[in-house]
Amino acid sequence: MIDLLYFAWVRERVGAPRERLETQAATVMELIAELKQREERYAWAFGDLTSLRVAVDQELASFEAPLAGVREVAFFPPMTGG
Amino acid sequence: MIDLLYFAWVRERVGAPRERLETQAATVMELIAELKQREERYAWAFGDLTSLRVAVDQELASFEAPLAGVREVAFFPPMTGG
Amino acid sequence: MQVSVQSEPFDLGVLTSAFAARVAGAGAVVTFTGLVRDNDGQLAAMEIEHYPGMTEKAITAMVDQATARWSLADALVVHRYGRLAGGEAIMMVATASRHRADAFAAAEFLMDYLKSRAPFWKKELSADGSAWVAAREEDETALKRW
Amino acid sequence: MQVSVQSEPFDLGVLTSAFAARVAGAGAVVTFTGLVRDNDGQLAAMEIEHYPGMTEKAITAMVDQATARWSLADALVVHRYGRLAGGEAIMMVATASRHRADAFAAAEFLMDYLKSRAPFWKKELSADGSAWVAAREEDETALKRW
Repeated sequence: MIDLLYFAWVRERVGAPRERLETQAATVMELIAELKQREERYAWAFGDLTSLRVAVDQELASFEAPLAGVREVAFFPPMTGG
Repeated sequence: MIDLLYFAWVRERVGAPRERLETQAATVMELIAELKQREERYAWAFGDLTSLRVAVDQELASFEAPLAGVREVAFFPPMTGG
Repeated sequence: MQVSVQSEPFDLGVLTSAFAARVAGAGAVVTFTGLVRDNDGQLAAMEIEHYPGMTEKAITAMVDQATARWSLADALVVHRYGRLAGGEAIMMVATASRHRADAFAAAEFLMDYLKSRAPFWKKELSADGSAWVAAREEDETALKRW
Repeated sequence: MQVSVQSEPFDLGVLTSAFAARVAGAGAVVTFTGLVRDNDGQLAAMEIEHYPGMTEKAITAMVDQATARWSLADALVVHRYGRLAGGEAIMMVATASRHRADAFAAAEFLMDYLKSRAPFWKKELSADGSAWVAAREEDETALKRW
């Protein structure tokens, strides 16, 4: 089981701040592909990967990051702190 | 008549913060030469020109600056503000 | 080092004074403060979302990096989340060092990283509605200099 | 624009708060504060001499230059002269802009010019005696980048 977290407009498009998922996806990219096939709202949230960022267990990661042993994956737009 | 002002260790070496002088010097450099010949304390203050700065009428100037019409010349070491 | 991620407003003057007092002797203190910006004369309100858990960890890592890279006597980062009114302080960074070059460089480094690598997202609220603030190309470019 | 050359102490926190309040909407505020430095654990006192008449003129010209070069909502320079105790604030610079790059650049520019082109001279006073602070090579070099 992986905790999925969504922030900012990714959260708004998905329609929830978090959910738990049982997945066989080996990488973040495979997870995204799986989610996009589930429902239209995921396809909308994950449509443009260039404006999507990902954190794996609270560290920024690439879409190729492996998911073995991972507890938490977060998706969000480019950060706008400061 | 020109007002001469001295600051920091230039003031300490000359032994006074200011004085008035009647001079025929055409440039700052000529003025320095004139002062150095007057007394030992001036020779001491103006001995090392690389560590001397000059302002003519309250604007930083070069040693070649002309003195025609000038009212105030200040001598001091490199500034250490901030 | 002091890192605070908070919803409560902070007093810029009090924090700046306290920081300068505790690094007394460092010589140089630089602060940066981000305020909710005026858009064409109209002060906007702002809603800031963040990623609890990751945020403090990410900021602490940035401060550690800055401390390793420059000679700092101390560093402080305060960043708010939640609803902010126009003109309110969003965040501040303070750095102290013996010489100004280090304090300035570390403050700019921290700001560049906070802008693009700390998990905050700003939404501007105005009479016309609300909109997520888009990341600026320049902010991503700014990271390349470090 | 606010330029003050004064012997009285100033309250860094109060000035920083007031500056940020009056530029509210600018978005980015940078401050630099110079403190009487600690030398090997011993806080030194300092005597600062300046050139009355030229000092404010020179600083105002620097602020004018900064304002012409960067997009600033406001700028402030306060510099003390006379006798200062260890840990006291010697001077501060504050700049405000819509974006942080301008505020940082203008503050660094002002600091570089204040260091080497504003007519102040610092004398450090310690138990061993007193000595004029020597200008640093790096401070002269720093001017070349502008």
